[in-house]
Amino acid sequence: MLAKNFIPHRIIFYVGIVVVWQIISMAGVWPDNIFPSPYEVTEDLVYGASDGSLFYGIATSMWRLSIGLTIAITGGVVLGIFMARVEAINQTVGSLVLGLQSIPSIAWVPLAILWFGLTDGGIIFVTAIGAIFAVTINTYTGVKNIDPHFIEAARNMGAKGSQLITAVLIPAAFPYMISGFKQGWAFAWRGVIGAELLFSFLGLGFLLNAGRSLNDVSQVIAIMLVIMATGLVIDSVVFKRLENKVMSRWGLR
Amino acid sequence: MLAKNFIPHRIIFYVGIVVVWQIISMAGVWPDNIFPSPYEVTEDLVYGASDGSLFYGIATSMWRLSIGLTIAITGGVVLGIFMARVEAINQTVGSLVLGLQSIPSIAWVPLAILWFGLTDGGIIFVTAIGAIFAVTINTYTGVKNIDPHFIEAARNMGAKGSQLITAVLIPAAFPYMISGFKQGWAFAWRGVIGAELLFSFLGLGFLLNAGRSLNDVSQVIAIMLVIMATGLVIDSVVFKRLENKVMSRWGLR
Amino acid sequence: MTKLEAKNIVKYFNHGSHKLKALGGIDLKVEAGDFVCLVGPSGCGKSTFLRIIAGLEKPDEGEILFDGRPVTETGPERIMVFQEGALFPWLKVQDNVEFGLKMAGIPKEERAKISNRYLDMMQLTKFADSYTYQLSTGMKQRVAIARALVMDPDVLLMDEPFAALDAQTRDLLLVEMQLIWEKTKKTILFVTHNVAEATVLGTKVAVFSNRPSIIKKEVENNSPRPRVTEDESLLKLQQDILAELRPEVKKSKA
Amino acid sequence: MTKLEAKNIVKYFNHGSHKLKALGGIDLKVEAGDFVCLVGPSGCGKSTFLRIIAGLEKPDEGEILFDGRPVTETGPERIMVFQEGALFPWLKVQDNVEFGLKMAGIPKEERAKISNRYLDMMQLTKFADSYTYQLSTGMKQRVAIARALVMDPDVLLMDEPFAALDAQTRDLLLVEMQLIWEKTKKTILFVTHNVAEATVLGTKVAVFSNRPSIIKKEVENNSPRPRVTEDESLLKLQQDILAELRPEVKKSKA
Amino acid sequence: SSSDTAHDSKLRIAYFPNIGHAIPIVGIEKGFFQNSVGDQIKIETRVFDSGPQAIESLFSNSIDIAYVGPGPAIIGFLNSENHNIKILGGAASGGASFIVHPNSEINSASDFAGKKIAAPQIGNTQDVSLRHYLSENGLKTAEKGGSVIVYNISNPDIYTLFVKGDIDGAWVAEPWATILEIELGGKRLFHEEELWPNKEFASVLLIGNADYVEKNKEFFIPFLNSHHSTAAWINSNPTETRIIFNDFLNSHFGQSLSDDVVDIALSNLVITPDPKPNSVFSFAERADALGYLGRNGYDLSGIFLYFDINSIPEEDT
Ligand SMILES: Nc1ncnc2c1ncn2[C@@H]1O[C@H](COP(=O)(O)OP(=O)(O)OP(=O)(O)O)[C@@H](O)[C@H]1O
Ligand SMILES: Nc1ncnc2c1ncn2[C@@H]1O[C@H](COP(=O)(O)OP(=O)(O)OP(=O)(O)O)[C@@H](O)[C@H]1O
Ligand SMILES: [Mg+2]
Ligand SMILES: [Mg+2]
Repeated sequence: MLAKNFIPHRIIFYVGIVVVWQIISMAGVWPDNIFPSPYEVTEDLVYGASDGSLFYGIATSMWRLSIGLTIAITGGVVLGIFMARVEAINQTVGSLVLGLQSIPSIAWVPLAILWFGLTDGGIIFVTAIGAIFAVTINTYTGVKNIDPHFIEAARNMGAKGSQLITAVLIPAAFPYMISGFKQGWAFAWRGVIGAELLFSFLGLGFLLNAGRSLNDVSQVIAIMLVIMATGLVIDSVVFKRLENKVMSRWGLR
Repeated sequence: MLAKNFIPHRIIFYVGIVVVWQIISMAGVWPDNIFPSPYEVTEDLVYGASDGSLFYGIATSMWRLSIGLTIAITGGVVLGIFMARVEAINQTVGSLVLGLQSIPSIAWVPLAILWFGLTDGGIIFVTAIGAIFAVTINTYTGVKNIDPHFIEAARNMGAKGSQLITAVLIPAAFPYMISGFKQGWAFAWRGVIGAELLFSFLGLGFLLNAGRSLNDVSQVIAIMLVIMATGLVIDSVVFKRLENKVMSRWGLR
Repeated sequence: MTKLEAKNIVKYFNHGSHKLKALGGIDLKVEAGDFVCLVGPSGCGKSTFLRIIAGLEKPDEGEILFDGRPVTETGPERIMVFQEGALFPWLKVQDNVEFGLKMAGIPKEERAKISNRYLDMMQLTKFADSYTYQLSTGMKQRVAIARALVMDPDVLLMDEPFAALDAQTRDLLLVEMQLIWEKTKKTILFVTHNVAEATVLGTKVAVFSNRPSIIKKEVENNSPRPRVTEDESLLKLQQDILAELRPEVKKSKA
Repeated sequence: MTKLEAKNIVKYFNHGSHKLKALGGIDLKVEAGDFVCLVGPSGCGKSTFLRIIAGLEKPDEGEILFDGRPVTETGPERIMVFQEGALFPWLKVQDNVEFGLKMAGIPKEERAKISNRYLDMMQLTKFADSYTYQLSTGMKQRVAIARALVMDPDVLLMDEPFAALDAQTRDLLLVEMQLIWEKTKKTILFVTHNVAEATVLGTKVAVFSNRPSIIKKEVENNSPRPRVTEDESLLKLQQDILAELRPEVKKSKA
Repeated sequence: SSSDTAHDSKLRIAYFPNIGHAIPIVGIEKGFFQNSVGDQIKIETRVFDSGPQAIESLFSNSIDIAYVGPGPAIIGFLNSENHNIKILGGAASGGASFIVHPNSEINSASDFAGKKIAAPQIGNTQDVSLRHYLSENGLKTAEKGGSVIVYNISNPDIYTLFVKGDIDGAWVAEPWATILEIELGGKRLFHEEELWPNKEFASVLLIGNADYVEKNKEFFIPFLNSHHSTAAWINSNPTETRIIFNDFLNSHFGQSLSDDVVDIALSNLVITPDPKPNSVFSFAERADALGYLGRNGYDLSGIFLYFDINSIPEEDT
């Protein structure tokens, strides 16, 4: 089957949303100052784009994101594999990770400020800790769900230790891991924005907070749209491709 | 293989952490106000337990969690299945969900207040929207990764529409979905706490916020420990069991 | 009455950069009540052909007519026994066998009655409550056969169902299959790589050529039943079929 | 010299509430260079026995001695061809075949040289770059055989490797197997449900009883090689073996 | 913490983007502060919007001095190592009001029963004042079994709730009080200073790391001097102050407030370097009565660190 083109569907869908939004805002259920129209939001976007602050914000956030996410993915994969293969680690370190992950990013912010000061380090800490869990648990599930025959065959043919991990566990668990990366990325992105919002320290999160501080709802929604759009672009440029590649290799598409 | 008992490992591990923590805090690397000792934290816990505020907080948060999580799981499973099976939905609603999920919970709070006011409804909204993504994407991945032979065999034997979903897609994707539930639960738990923190409206998140507002780090850490512990208990009582059951049924353990 | 008709079925597959022509134009007519055995070299496209009849795969050219109507979808009147089992790991053996009945909305007690009969026939009664990972390969194959038989379809599409069975179990099942077929007069398409098996079962044996495969020869087989593997009367037929097959395998080796 | 010795191997499996005794005390001595074929009813424990020798499963009683030392782990000197393929779906056919060589650290060019030889032997050269889901069942089985052969192990454990192959391909491979064995004097344990195959290949055929299984009989086979399926001289042996097997299958039916 | 001493040639100042913080805003924007410390000292600024964050930053040595309300100032002092965070001066007095919703039917304290009232976060200046006021008037909050529901929620969220009519009143600082009044038709029931002796209370204080300022007197005293003169400048140039404030908002957030709002807000508070020590002490008593200062009592001795801005520093309580 050839990939069908869904761009028209998407366009209709999103245009539909904007139209409904405009209708609601014109109906005047809520006053303009708390429920702006699409037009006002677009105005804010154009303004932010023309003075460059939007692009600078995106770049700053992306930079922090990439470091935080790298840490989260590396740590999450290693931890996930060890948790799946060594029950003692699962029961000790693994349980601690699960516990740590119940804690919302906002709750980390005070400690991050105390421990790292008002630095990028603090923001990256909050980002990484927000994302590592999704990677860990997906890697763990992936490795746990590997068809035992694969592992047996590999062991039988002499794969051991790190060879077993790189040549079998990681590729066999890869469909799950991608799902972990996708989520890790989304949570890291949230984490960056959330941390910037609370640290009030450049980036898209800062712009969001600025809008909020001045009660400029249309600015808030404009930045939320930018956050979403950036998220979607990354998702489709990086992760969808990775996913399609792996799926077709496994004969699942 | 019989399940080995890992309780001693756990005890040693956690006692070890407390001991190291106490040693660091006695070594005085950081002052007490940014790195309190386990003793101070325990004091705060005992105090919170003895005046009942801790238990009341846990109960309130759990109640909100259960509603938010139910919504997230139901919605996430339905959405995940449709995204995996109907590419047009994946490309439209699915992409919107992905986008929405890039937005940190904090950013939802103003809108939640606008739409729901300062009610439990607002907190539940933030909770559900924080968790639905993990469920959706894991269900999606699970359904996408179902061995196509299962679906073919089922269709061949006359399974159609909702039958196909309940009799094949859901059970076949269940190992992934459990991982989604686990994550959904963890993110819902985060969501509740985060929302309570911002709504400042009873619950553990409120207690955490009170600690932060008064710059009382040992109170903050005490509440974080309670959040973690509650998370761990739920995880091992509910989700570990579910997981073990499914895994052994699939012959993966 | 013609039950099934394959008209010039062509099927391509992508292998990286190049296209592989698997089926080169299969023509086959199957009358109601026929028991057609398909033989051919490994990888020639027998499974693909059955999958197309089942409606699981679309041909690139040609069409399948079922009772005169073109096949576009799967249907419970054409039930397949998959070469690689495809049992559901989340169901117990008995529930696997009853799956199709449950889909058809048949009540529990009746399902149990039907499935017990076939579990017994397949010597699996003791394992009714086991999960599939607890079975040996041959046992799984027997579950897959039972799962198809309970459906009592118009057309049975069986893809090497006896491949993992020991000779004795297979002999028992060869007898059972003939009984079932005679009793119900089902239309059966049966892929096998065992020529003796093909001559024991079939009213007709269709020999596939090598890729891109066509049906090279159809051999009628009217020997009296019940037949068994050792029947001397089948020997001549087997020799004929093997003679047709041998050059095909050589070609595929080349 | 005794290469392998199984001493009173007993194995239980849990099936829900009840325990199933699969192996009831297997004793078997395999000399270096022996080619032992194992036959027995479906589900009697042949695969389980091979898995225990490979070190993939622990017996509940008894032990396996390899060159006099007890087996506790898997090792590249005992390579298994799994009954259900277990090919790696993320690797191309050629990479699947080379997997063990890569694990052993053999350089790329040398790997390619070795694997090409076996791909050719298995008639898979054209599919070297395909993924496993693009193969037919019989082709997968051939990949699995090639993957084991390239490892050139001391002991080859083959679990119904030819089950999904058509008669002709199988005949070709029966010749190849005998050649390989004669040239390398490997020790081979070969599970099959095809008695003719067992008599063509084996220096010895071991007949398993029904569950809880023991080795009921060992038949020596010194007919001259190369042997082919049609050899009249093997007929008597086959009759003997079938005579041993028949009551076992009956029992398992009861 | 590894770079404790590396910043000695820097002065890192934190403040909020509120009109009550006019001194640092004007001092920075007009260059008064930079002029006072000279070229050798680099001034770095951080704009926050919550007291706890400012205190955390002081604790983690990310900033040196901060402009905050009395609540965070007291909590910072009590929780800091060796009570090292001290009040160094004042920045504003007054400037909070109780605004009621037009439909709320609140005309006096006696109408509060059963109403929903909002204040910013727990322990913040307005929160303490609100809760104190309620208990003065014999009212209990819902969590203590009373009838008044107090929401602790951020100023922008108070705005939203006010629009929706979900709250009956809010105790907020400037400029929020004026925004609610002018933009949303809220009624200013009273100015908080009316409840204080002499109608004055510290609402913004200058706090800082005592070790740091002691060590860096040579430029800190000139800075403090400038802090005082900036206050005087603001009081004599209110219009220009409004322009500077709005420019600051614009450059920082890309948005500004209406001139009216800023003018009224500014006129509702007093910009003064006097920390009004008595109001700080009674504030601490009120916070303590609410249980905000810990379970073991509190001791504010040494919270004020005064410098003679003409030269020699001295200590006082
Ligand atoms: N999904 C697929 N993608 C690519 N190629 C495929 C696919 N399925 C089958 N093929 C190719 O089509 C050809 C026929 O395959 P098929 O499984 O029908 O053979 P078969 O006759 O059933 O063989 P066997 O006896 O070994 O089971 C093979 O060459 C195989 O490589
Ligand atoms: N993992 C398992 N859990 C439970 N029971 C098992 C398991 N593996 C095998 N068995 C049981 O052990 C018995 C022997 O199985 P095994 O696969 O060894 O049979 P086999 O002789 O190889 O059969 P076949 O010829 O059908 O492949 C069977 O009854 C099977 O149900
Ligand atoms: Mg096939
Ligand atoms: Mg077996």
